[in-house]
Amino acid sequence: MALARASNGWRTEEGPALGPARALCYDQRPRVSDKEIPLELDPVILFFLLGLGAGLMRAEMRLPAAVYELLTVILLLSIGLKGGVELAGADLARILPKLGVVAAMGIVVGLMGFAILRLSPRLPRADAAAIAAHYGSVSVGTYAVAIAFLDTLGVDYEAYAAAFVVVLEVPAILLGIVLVRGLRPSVGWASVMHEVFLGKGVVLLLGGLLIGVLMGPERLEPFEPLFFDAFKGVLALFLLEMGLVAATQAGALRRHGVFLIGFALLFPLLGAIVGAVFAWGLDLTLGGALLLSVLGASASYIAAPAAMRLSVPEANPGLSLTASLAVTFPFNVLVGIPLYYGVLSVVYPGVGGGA
Amino acid sequence: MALARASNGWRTEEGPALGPARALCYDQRPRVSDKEIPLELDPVILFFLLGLGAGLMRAEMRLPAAVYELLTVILLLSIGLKGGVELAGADLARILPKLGVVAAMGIVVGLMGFAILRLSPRLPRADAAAIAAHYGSVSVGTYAVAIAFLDTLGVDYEAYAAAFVVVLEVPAILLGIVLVRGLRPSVGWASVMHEVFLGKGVVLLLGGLLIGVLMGPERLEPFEPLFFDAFKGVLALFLLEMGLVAATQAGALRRHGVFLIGFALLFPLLGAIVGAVFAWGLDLTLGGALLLSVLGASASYIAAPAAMRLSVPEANPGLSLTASLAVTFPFNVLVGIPLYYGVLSVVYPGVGGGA
Amino acid sequence: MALARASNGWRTEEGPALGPARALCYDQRPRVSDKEIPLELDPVILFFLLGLGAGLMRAEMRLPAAVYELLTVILLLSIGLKGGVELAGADLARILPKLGVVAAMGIVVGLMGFAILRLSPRLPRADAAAIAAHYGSVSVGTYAVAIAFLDTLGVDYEAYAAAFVVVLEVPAILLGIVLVRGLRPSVGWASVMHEVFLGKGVVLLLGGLLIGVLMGPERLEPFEPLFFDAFKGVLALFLLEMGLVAATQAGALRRHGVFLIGFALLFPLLGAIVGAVFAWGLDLTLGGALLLSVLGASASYIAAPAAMRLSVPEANPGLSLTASLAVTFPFNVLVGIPLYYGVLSVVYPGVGGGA
Amino acid sequence: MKRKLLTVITEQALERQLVQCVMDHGARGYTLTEARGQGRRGVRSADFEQVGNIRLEVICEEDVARQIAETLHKKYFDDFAMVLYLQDVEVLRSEKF
Amino acid sequence: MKRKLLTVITEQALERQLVQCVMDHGARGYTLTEARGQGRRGVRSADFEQVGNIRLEVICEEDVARQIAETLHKKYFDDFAMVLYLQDVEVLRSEKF
Amino acid sequence: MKRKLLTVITEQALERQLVQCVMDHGARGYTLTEARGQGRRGVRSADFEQVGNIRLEVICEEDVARQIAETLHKKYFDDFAMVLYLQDVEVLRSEKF
Ligand SMILES: Nc1ncnc2c1ncn2[C@@H]1O[C@H](COP(=O)(O)O)[C@@H](O)[C@H]1O
Ligand SMILES: Nc1ncnc2c1ncn2[C@@H]1O[C@H](COP(=O)(O)O)[C@@H](O)[C@H]1O
Ligand SMILES: Nc1ncnc2c1ncn2[C@@H]1O[C@H](COP(=O)(O)O)[C@@H](O)[C@H]1O
Ligand code: NA
Ligand code: NA
Ligand code: NA
Repeated sequence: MALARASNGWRTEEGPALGPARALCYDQRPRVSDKEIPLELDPVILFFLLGLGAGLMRAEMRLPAAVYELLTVILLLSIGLKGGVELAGADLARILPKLGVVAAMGIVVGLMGFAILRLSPRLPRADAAAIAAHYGSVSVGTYAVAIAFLDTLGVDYEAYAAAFVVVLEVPAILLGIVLVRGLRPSVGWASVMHEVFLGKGVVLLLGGLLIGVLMGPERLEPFEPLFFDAFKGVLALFLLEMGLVAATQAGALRRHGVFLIGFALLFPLLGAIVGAVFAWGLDLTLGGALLLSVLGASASYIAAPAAMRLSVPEANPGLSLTASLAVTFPFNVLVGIPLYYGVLSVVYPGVGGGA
Repeated sequence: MALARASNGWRTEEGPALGPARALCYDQRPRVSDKEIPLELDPVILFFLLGLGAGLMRAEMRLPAAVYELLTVILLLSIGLKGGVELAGADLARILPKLGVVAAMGIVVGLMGFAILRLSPRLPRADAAAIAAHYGSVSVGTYAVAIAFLDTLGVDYEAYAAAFVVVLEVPAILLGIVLVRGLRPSVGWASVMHEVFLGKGVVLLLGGLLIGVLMGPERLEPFEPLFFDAFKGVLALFLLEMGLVAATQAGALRRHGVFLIGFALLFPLLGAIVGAVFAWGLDLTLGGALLLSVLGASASYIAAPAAMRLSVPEANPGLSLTASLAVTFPFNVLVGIPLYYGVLSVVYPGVGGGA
Repeated sequence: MALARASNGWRTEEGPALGPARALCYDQRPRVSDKEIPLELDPVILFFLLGLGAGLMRAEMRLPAAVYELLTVILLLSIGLKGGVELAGADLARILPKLGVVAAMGIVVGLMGFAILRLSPRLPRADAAAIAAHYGSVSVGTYAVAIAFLDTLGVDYEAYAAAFVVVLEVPAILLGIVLVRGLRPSVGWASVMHEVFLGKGVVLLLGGLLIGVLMGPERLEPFEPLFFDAFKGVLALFLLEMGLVAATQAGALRRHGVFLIGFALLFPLLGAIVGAVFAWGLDLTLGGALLLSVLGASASYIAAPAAMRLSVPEANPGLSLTASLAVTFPFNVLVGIPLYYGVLSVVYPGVGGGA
Repeated sequence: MKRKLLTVITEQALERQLVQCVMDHGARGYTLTEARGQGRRGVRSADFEQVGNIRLEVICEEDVARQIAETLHKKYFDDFAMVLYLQDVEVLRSEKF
Repeated sequence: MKRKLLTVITEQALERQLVQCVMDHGARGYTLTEARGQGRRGVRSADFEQVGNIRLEVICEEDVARQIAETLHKKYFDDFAMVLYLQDVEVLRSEKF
Repeated sequence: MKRKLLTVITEQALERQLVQCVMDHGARGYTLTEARGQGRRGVRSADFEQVGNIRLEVICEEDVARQIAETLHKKYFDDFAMVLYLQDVEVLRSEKF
């Protein structure tokens, strides 16, 4: 793969452009040998568990909303900038069609979710569509954990993976709206489009990508201490907060019944398989396949809730947010990511993936 | 001491496991020669003075509560993680009994405080107990300044000192409640225990310790930029805020009279002596003895106020908070820490301590 | 110039006191050759544009006020500390008179602004004075971008430039008050002085300068990761927020008419020329001349609005804030700084400046 | 002078629509504060942006207040967490409201 | 329909107890905002968590409001910074309160 | 017992003056919350400190409330964004207000 990157350094295949000084700063990460099966937890996960435990025990601890905002902004910019930096100098003509395919994957995952949810006779159509929109869209937090996971293992992935997040965020949300409202939403397409495309996820990821592409790695070096070196620390704080938030949603789980919990636990497996199949079709590396699987498995908890709330207000926001935040996010982060990687590392090369 | 650590590096006695690259990053701190008497101020203190001065002059400057929360969370996690990383691979069987002794020290300091405060005929029993609880418990901010002080000097201390903070936080608070309510608090022990053990101090310090122990230094390396490298900067901002807060409490000083101010200035000396005696009994290094002295001298302003407010509400929270925040914290940070160190460095080796 | 500094390192002319380890960390910045005309955008500008674009499109993105406060505090302290560190060991007797001259420059720029604004028959005297106060005072955010600009180019500037910001902040505000109230302001000079000298700009810049001078570069090393290494990242987040804020003010532009917009676009050019003339008179380096020009061109949006609101309340705060935030700040940051530098680098050496 | 104070407590997500509705009905201003709480639709905390509340106050003439209340009721009560109530207030400068 | 609005301003530390008390007396909901202020027990600023206030509003039937006020008064007035007051409000959907 | 509740919504910049004025007129306390909003002087958002509002509440005797309102009106209405209104409230401990 011409665009594969060494995930524990900045070198591209064009060679170690940044020289030995940089290598010194980045090559310190432990690399697992290719034999080891790395199913142990990534350290960042422990911060999530800490937050979750504290929340469930009702510890006297809150991270104020302003802190959550700051951490989210830094994470989104970091992921965007990192992706953009890697993209700088890449062959956009080859990448854009792939991004189109990935966007279509969002629709596929969303439709599968909707079909399955419609099997429940008691779940109104609007709720099925709203939940499907959440699961067809993606979670940036989960993606960040997957990146941290790959970096810890020293596994490479496609330079442009951050762009996957951008193109997957929106399509399933539009799908969810169309499934309820048809092609003429009551609030008008202009307002829907505004809501969907101008959420902070798309704006900051896309903004970061653009800045990264325009400036390239060398000019962005002064920004590394905050946006790249501190990435794992910021992610740790973010996951601590997510644990606390997930704990507050856990109470709602009992109310929502077994079907929803079952869906929130099992649908990610299906989403991961779809992601892997698309990765195989797109000829991604093993690392890229993991990322696309994780994106397929993950459910939105920022963009989708905001958009569905206004466009499909009759859907109960508690259902989708609880499923996404209190079940699927913890599941993916604790079990899913290592599981998908374990399976992929055995199966994917076998079918000729990542060759 | 098998567990003594080089405080300006990560090397344990097992040898420089992390190699020359790390040493390069950590060994740049200036070391004072052993002859120098380092009574000059640590730079972080100046940030406290800046905040205090700005507050006293009523400058138009506030750090919002959300910022204070963020800084506190980072400090607590940093201290916990650092302690945990050092503890990884240590002989827990030898350490746990020592921690039990340190916990008992909290009771001793608390009882001494209570006995002295009861000498004042006008101070109600509930207030005496509440203030004693604050002084038997500890201040993480003061501990952080003491660590910064030792790091600046390049003085070693026990790997597990962060655990001292955890085990000292709670006992004196329980003591304070028992002194007023007896063994059957009106709100019930379950609620008291929840309040006391699930404050953010215990949760984040303990959580950080556990994560540090479980992961060890190598796997936590990606977290260093935020939690370790930025430590002093975060501490500086925290102290700036503490200065502003102390200034707002200063107005209350006049109302509370000479006895309280005298107690808040002199009791720390006693607490420091108790700490030093316990350190000597536990055979700690000179650095460890300073830390235990500082913990003995310091007074809680997070955990104790919250717990006493609900468990002993008839105590006037203004008394203990003003003493702790507006007198003892500044005193320890400005005068106490270098003073205790100056005395200890002369006396402690003389009696065979830290040998 | 004895005090000129290598802006992309800590070395003073006394030599590379901090040794090769530090140099390794600082000398990675790309240096443009002296031939290149560096009119391309600094990366930080892109973050401003991102925020401005997002704001103008009404994206669902806000940085809470608490985050803005935190970023402002870090920026002010960083600039102050950096300046102080460079000043440590400098010859204060030679610098203080120069600072007096720079303070006078604030009055000159303010008077020029007032004279021009009084040409408009419809603008009340109070409004003219308030706007003049904003433009005679300075914007720390603009100064930070100018520093980042010089650092990116590797251009040296005077060690004590941060002190320019401090001494320029206040005089024009006092001038503005005197122009309306005469020498006996209705709220009393004590209250005016408090408002003017105890804003967070003066306090934190001056505090940082003092801490830097007192501690010197070596003792402040542990603070570098947060205050210096993360500087550009923090500045990027700050500019993102400033973009969002500027966008909210943009709506007010239409109401305020062409004269105000014209003033806000053209007066900076005059201010920059005044700055350059003063720089030439003070025999500053090219870098110092750029900084003084930028300060002359920039308009306050923190200190001046707060002070004028209370001392000259009849002035419409919307006029000056909109001009300063929505026109002059973007103009200086996007166009002004490279423009002033481009002109200065041709003209300034020609007239014997910076020799 | 007598006016009505209309207070609306609802989901943050509705802020734009709410403001639009209030101004469309001819109110001259409004005030917003952040809030959290509990009601028929469960606990709404401010820690996570999706689930915070806002509290909007409008001082206006009685009929305007009733019209706003009516419209909000019709448009949003079925699908959104929302509480609203009316009070009498005395204002100094009636021309502002 | 007429209901009572009970407003309580007190120390942040009491939040859990307050909510418990309100719901125990049969109120159907409440709204919380962060506040600061000054009273008999001195200045309470929000900058430092120990010393901030909360402001709680409950809309409910008059007797419920009076009972809550009574209970809070008995339990907390002696030891805590607390102010409470009652107002008349008109609500649209009386079954919610 | 009956008292008056005076609510003032104005610019953050006035906080000190407002508190001073309230206490000078003999009120025993006040409560402050952060707010934003819109009125005659345009939109005032809380994102940028210069342009946020505060919302001040004072419970006091009627004549004190009217005097405070009068003073604020005279001193600040011309030059500052400001809205104020009065309501009747019932308090439990009248000696506190
Ligand atoms: N009885 C009540 N008193 C005061 N506030 C209420 C009450 N019921 C609901 N609220 C507030 O209104 C919001 C929406 O209420 P609901 O539509 O009942 O979920 C809640 O989150 C509370 O903040
Ligand atoms: N007269 C008053 N008007 C409005 N709020 C008050 C008044 N007195 C007290 N408060 C608020 O109630 C809190 C507790 O009051 P206190 O118990 O008097 O200390 C204060 O911190 C203020 O926020
Ligand atoms: N009719 C109104 N109802 C509620 N709040 C208002 C109203 N008019 C103005 N306000 C608030 O009072 C502030 C100042 O108003 P003004 O002086 O009209 O600009 C505004 O920013 C709003 O927060
Ligand atoms: Na998905
Ligand atoms: Na102690
Ligand atoms: Na200027």
